[in-house]
Amino acid sequence: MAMFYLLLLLVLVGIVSFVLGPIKVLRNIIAFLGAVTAFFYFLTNIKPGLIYSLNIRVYNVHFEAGFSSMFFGVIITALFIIFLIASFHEENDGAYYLFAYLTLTGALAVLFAKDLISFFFFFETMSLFSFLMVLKGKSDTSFRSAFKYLVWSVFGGYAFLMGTFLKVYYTHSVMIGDISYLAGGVKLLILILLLAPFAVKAALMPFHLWAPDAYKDSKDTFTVFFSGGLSKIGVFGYFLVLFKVFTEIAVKYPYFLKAFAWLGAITAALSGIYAFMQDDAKKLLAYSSISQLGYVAVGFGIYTHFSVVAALFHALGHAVFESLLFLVVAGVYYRTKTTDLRKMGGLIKRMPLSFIGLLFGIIATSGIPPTIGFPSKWLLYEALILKGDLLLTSLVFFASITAFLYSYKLVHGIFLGKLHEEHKNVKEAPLGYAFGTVVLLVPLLVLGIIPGLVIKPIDYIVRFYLKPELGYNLANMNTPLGHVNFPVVGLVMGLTFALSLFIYLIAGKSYRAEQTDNYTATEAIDEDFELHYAGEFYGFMKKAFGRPLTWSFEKILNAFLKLFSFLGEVARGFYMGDARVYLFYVIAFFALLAYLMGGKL
Amino acid sequence: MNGGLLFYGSSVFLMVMGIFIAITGKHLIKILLGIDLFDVGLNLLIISFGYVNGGTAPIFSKYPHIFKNVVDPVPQALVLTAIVIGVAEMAMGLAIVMKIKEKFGTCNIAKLKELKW
Amino acid sequence: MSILYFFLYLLLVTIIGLLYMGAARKITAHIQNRYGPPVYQPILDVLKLFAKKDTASHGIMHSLGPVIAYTGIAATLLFLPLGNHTPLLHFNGDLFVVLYLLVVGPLGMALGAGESANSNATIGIARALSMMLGYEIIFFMATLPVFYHYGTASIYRVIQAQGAFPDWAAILFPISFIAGLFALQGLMGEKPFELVVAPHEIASGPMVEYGGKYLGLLQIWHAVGIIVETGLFVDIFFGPQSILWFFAGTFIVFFATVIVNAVMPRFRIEQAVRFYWGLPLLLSILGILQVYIWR
Amino acid sequence: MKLFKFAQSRSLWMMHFCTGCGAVELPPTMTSRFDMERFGIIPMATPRQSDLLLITGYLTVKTLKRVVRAYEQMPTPRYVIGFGSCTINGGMYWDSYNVIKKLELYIPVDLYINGCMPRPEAIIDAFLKLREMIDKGEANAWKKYIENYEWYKKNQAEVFDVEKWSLKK
Amino acid sequence: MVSPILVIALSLFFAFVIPLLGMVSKKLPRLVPPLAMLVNLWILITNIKFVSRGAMLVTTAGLKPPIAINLAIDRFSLLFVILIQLIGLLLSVYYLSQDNRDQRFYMLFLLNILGASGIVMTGDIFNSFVFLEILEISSFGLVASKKDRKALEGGFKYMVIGAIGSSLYLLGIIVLYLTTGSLNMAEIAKLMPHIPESIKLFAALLLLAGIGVEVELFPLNAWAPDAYHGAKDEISTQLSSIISKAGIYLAARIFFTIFNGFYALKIIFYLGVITFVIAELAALMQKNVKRMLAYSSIGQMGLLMLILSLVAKRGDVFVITTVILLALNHAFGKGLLFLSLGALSGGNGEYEIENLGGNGRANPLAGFLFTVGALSIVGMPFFFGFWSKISALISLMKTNVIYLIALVLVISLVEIYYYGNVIVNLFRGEGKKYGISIVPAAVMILFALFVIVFGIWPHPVFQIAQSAAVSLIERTTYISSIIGGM
Repeated sequence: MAMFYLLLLLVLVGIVSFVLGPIKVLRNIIAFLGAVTAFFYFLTNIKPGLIYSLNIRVYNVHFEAGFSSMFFGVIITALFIIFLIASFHEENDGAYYLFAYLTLTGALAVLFAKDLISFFFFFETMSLFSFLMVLKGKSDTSFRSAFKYLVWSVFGGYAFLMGTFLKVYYTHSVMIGDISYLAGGVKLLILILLLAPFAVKAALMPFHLWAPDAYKDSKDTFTVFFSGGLSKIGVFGYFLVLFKVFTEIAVKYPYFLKAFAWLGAITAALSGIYAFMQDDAKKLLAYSSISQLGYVAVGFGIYTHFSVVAALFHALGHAVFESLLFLVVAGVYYRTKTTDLRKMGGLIKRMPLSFIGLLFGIIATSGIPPTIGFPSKWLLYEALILKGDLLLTSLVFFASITAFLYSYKLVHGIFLGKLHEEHKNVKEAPLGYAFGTVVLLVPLLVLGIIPGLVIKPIDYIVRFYLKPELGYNLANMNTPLGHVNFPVVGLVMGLTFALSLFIYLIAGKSYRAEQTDNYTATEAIDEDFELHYAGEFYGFMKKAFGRPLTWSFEKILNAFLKLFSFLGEVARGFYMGDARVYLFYVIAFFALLAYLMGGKL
Repeated sequence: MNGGLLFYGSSVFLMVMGIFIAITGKHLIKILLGIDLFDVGLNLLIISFGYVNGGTAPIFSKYPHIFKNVVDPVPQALVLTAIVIGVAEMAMGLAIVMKIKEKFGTCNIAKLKELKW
Repeated sequence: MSILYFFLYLLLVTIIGLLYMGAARKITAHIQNRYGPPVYQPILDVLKLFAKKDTASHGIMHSLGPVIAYTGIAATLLFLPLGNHTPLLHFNGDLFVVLYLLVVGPLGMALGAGESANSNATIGIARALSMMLGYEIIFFMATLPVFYHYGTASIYRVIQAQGAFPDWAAILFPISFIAGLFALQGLMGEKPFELVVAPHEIASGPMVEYGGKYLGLLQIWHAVGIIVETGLFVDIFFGPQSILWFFAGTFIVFFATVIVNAVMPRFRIEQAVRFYWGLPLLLSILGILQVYIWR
Repeated sequence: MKLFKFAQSRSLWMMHFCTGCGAVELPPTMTSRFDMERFGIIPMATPRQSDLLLITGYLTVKTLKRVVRAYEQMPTPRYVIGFGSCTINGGMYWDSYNVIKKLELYIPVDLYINGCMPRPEAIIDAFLKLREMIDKGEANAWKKYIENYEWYKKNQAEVFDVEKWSLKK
Repeated sequence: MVSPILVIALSLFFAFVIPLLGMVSKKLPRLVPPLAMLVNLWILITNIKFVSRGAMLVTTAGLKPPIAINLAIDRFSLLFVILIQLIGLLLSVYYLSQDNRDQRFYMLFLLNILGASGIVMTGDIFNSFVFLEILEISSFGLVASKKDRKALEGGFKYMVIGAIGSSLYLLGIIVLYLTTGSLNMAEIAKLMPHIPESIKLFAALLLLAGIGVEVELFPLNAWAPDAYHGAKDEISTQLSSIISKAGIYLAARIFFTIFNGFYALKIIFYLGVITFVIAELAALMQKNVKRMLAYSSIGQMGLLMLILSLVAKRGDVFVITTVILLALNHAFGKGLLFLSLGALSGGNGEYEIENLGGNGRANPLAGFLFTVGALSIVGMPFFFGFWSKISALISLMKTNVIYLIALVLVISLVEIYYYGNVIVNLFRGEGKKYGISIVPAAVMILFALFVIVFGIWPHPVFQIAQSAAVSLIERTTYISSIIGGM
């Protein structure tokens, strides 16, 4: 019952905040309290193994809280609270919060759903209401991207439905049960169909076309929840399908898993490259989010205990640092009303806290030791080498190199470089954003230094399906290949930093040079001299990649969609417009039928 | 059922002629007339089904007990209503054609092509 | 006691690094048949730089840039076993820790240079990071077969696993060794790939706004960097060495890169990246295939 | 500290402001024939990194602005060597309207090398002379610039718009 | 017990009273239709309890069934009659707000509703032909009532096809009469096994012609896009919600009760599939929203007929419940779409997507209602359409026609594409504002309420649909309760 009350609570809070729409303050308080109570209710009452089924005469909806749903549920609800706090600064109407709450309800319900039809029902609810949230985006292109997102997620939903019906047809049970005992190729088809919506949600390569636009055009604070939280449903789906629905996949279809891993690696690499080609901060972060989710797909593709723990840990990491980055960019947008890297610059002087947030965010994105990004990347590489496919490891390494490129471009574009005239008196990001940044920084560092805290629950989930091999305790992790003591790595970095700071301090003093006091071959420069080199930051890389950069999956898809419009033309052609022709149709139809049935007459 | 070739032949001929006119007609009223011809042919066909060679109307008050060659009355009743309905159809059709002439200015069906595809 | 041991160790490596740089200038001078400065010249340069009275700084991040750079390289040094001489911490981290710490240096310097709001600096950093797309991949793919062959990711155990001269990794995996050399040239930022600090094109790249003590720190960072990078290469490919033979090995490798540096012109940035995706990539893939077949 | 003084004299990073005809003398001094690098002197790209400024010829109003800006961008202690007679008294352009007659008025100069474009040997001599002066601690012309900063600025103001060109300290 | 025959009698009476009232004052005729509908509904509701088991027989002129024309109403037909009267009532209330109607329009409207409810209630085949004719002629009139070029053209095309279709329907009846000797549906159903196979097929084909026109199957629905496109919005609503529902009832009654669902249904199956595919693809290419909705309506009808034709195969209750659900969803969803489109375009008939841009933002209520209608038709969760679509797919699976599920899903993806395209366009940029008076708004909100309320809690509607489906399945009880005498 607890699950049903939780969902009911969320829906009620949504409706109440819609009704209280105009009274801003009251609505915000109610919305915030609702989210917090939901979070704590979730923690206290939802125990794994809780079963509950609701009979609505037509179908009965089954809920079951597993460990993985607990894990993802906590992440999504926490991110929802951070999103909510930050969104109070934007002026949103009541409907915005209603849709937000209904999206969250859909997401949590998907985590709990036990039978496939209700799974589809809640998945569709989540897609519909997040579509409406994206529709409320800020720019005029948000309509086009919202529409693209809807069509893609409904495509995923329908593939899932098709898979469900195939499954029910062959196994006569609607529950999420094992299908590996089925004979023949049908179980591969069911597997692919069931996996499709989650590949769409977690923006795996061929299905990622909606993600950059949707993340860019939705409201900034919502992107925090959208990319951090909702993509976790995709990851949950991977876990669900690859472990619960198809238990002996490693035995029956190892090549499918290998292809899945390669697809994840290609996603990571290609979206990394697209990321550092973008000039818009949010689009860059969107591609970076897709790239990070590519690693998670690789982790699941390898299908060993190490790699799945690495994938889940990286999913958690992604939730933390991706939402941190989006939150900071949202704060910057709130102050400077632009996300275009070319127009920003030098904001470190005006927004130091945001700079620190973004700095640690990009350190985590590129997986540098003291932060949360490193343990999962480290474990992923260990798993890849243990599995033995070195070419895949190199592709994943290439993808993580692109992480350095686009994260530096982001930090340089926004915070470093010349402070533009109009940003002279920009204040620090407001409290909502600052609070979220600080809150997200804590796990980013703590889990980077002592990953054991989170490895324990993750291992507990994966232990049920794969023989546990990863040796770990609070501080360090070891695999047959190598051993890392994370606190020591952090400590060493701190120590050496202190040392070099000491060297820096004993040397002579330095004076604060003014912005125009810059080496420009001794030319005098004044304020509007464009010193900020952010646009076309890696322009020369376009020449390095050359033509392959112009190929895009979108062109192939559009060519395929042409087929539909051709068929449409043909179908439309029947209705000529002349009554006599219609009459001719009727008579010809009967003549034909009579002829066909002639034998039987 | 033995109305003989004449009736069946002529009604089928009428129906085929009606359809032919309706399909190839240029003028709206010609099409309507084609449809009407089809109806007439149909009615004739129905009547001829109920025809008994040499049979008389089954009125029992005057000849209470003649049962042999009595014509089947039901198709005739049906045809009555069918004819009335045909009239109603034609009335509505011609009303529409009048309005089309008024609005389109022509009765040529080729011009009635505003709604297509 | 180990803290003092750690400072001494770092100082020693810095001085050796500076001597390497002096030797490099001496070698290039003699190649251009002139005498060239005394070998200890870089030490003097560093002392002079630290003696500078006041230097311009463009903000906290600008001044912290070199500090983070030096932190990165110092931390990497600690995790790197020099020959079979075991430093403090190599047990707590393996190849990936070293690889990722190696990146902290350039990233720190990049952050600092970015703050200096000078377009030359930013172009320099853009080149540095794009170059990483080239050499970092080849370096990783070159070292991967070795680690895979010996079935461990910890550098120290790789050193122990390699026997005496005939079964060094360089001999067992010649193709990867050559690819590694190509990568090392880029890693060290030597002439054909010296795009980051191209004095003629972008006025010494990221260092354009750094003077005095910042430049001193960056010089030390570069010095330690030489030892670490060549040391990593030697550890992986040349097996167990005593501390002396280890430094001899690093000098030989360094000598090779300096010679190439003295005579080669400089690539354009896209040429450099494309070069890396050509022959070296092919070699490293062959190296990996070799591991599969041979093992 | 004596060691620092020794280091400062032995490693001078030079930035030559190649105006006038002196610039062509420098390549031979740098390359293998005369090899000034053996004295620890290497050419640097930016004023931030260099401590020695070589003025290799006559200065016009236009170039003086830039010289002053470069000079101010260099970290202290910094030294200036003036090449040729044009920096001493305007040389053969003594009567031209836009050539700077006395470099002394605008930036403090440690050392002059006379000769209408001194040969590399003379330049090497100058460097050795400068090295001695640093060792003996006499080469502190840069302190003069700081002490009577206004005087220099007044002189410069006569020649160019100081407000726009000089760096705000 | 008020005899349902009054429903027909009263409607006729009201229809012909209107001209008299018209002479008294301009305002009065508008009030007549809602009054008529209310009375009819009241009559029908009182009769519900008589239909709990088997069909209820209403004799006319005192004679026993096989001779006289009688009404045979079971739960299945009662459900449809109430649906038709209810939507008729809503539409007539909608017309209250428009005073530029001449009284003849109200007469046609009443005749139309009369025809529809007559078809659904009658137990006699020829009687159904007569009501079918009344229905078609009045709908020609209604379509052409806007008296502009498009409406007249649409009306004419509908008339040509409708006339031929109904004549063929008549021929079919005659063939049935000749072979079974009776005109009463139950009688024919009882004698059906004795009819030779080929005759049965020939009769079914001919009947299919008449019904095909009403139910818009592929070759016969050529008139539909033009009629929907030409007619005024309320008339299109009536076309899609009332007239096609009567067609569905007739198809179910004839092909299931009388023909006991034999292999002829295979033809409807293929026709349904072709209609569904062609209509939806054609809709994809439309620039004019009205015509797009027309094609979408035809597509939905195709899907409905597709599911209906499955009845013959397994004949279990679930498939028929799905048919009823689909019919309800189509009636209310599509009706809502047409009405809100009218409100969005301000009734001046420019339905191009471009110049509709931003209207959704300009008049938010109409925009919201249009979105609700579209989302329900497409089958989004929390809307009634979701349940009908899911049960449609389940029934497809139950009659193990698995590949068809894939086709239906792909086609509904196309559907979402073009509906989404319109919705997104509605809310982009700023459009023209059209005032909307309370009455039409209330009607539309009622439509929307049905879709949303039963979307969230579909239980009651399932209940009714199931019981109606049971009554259709029990063919023998239908026959016995009619022929077996009272």
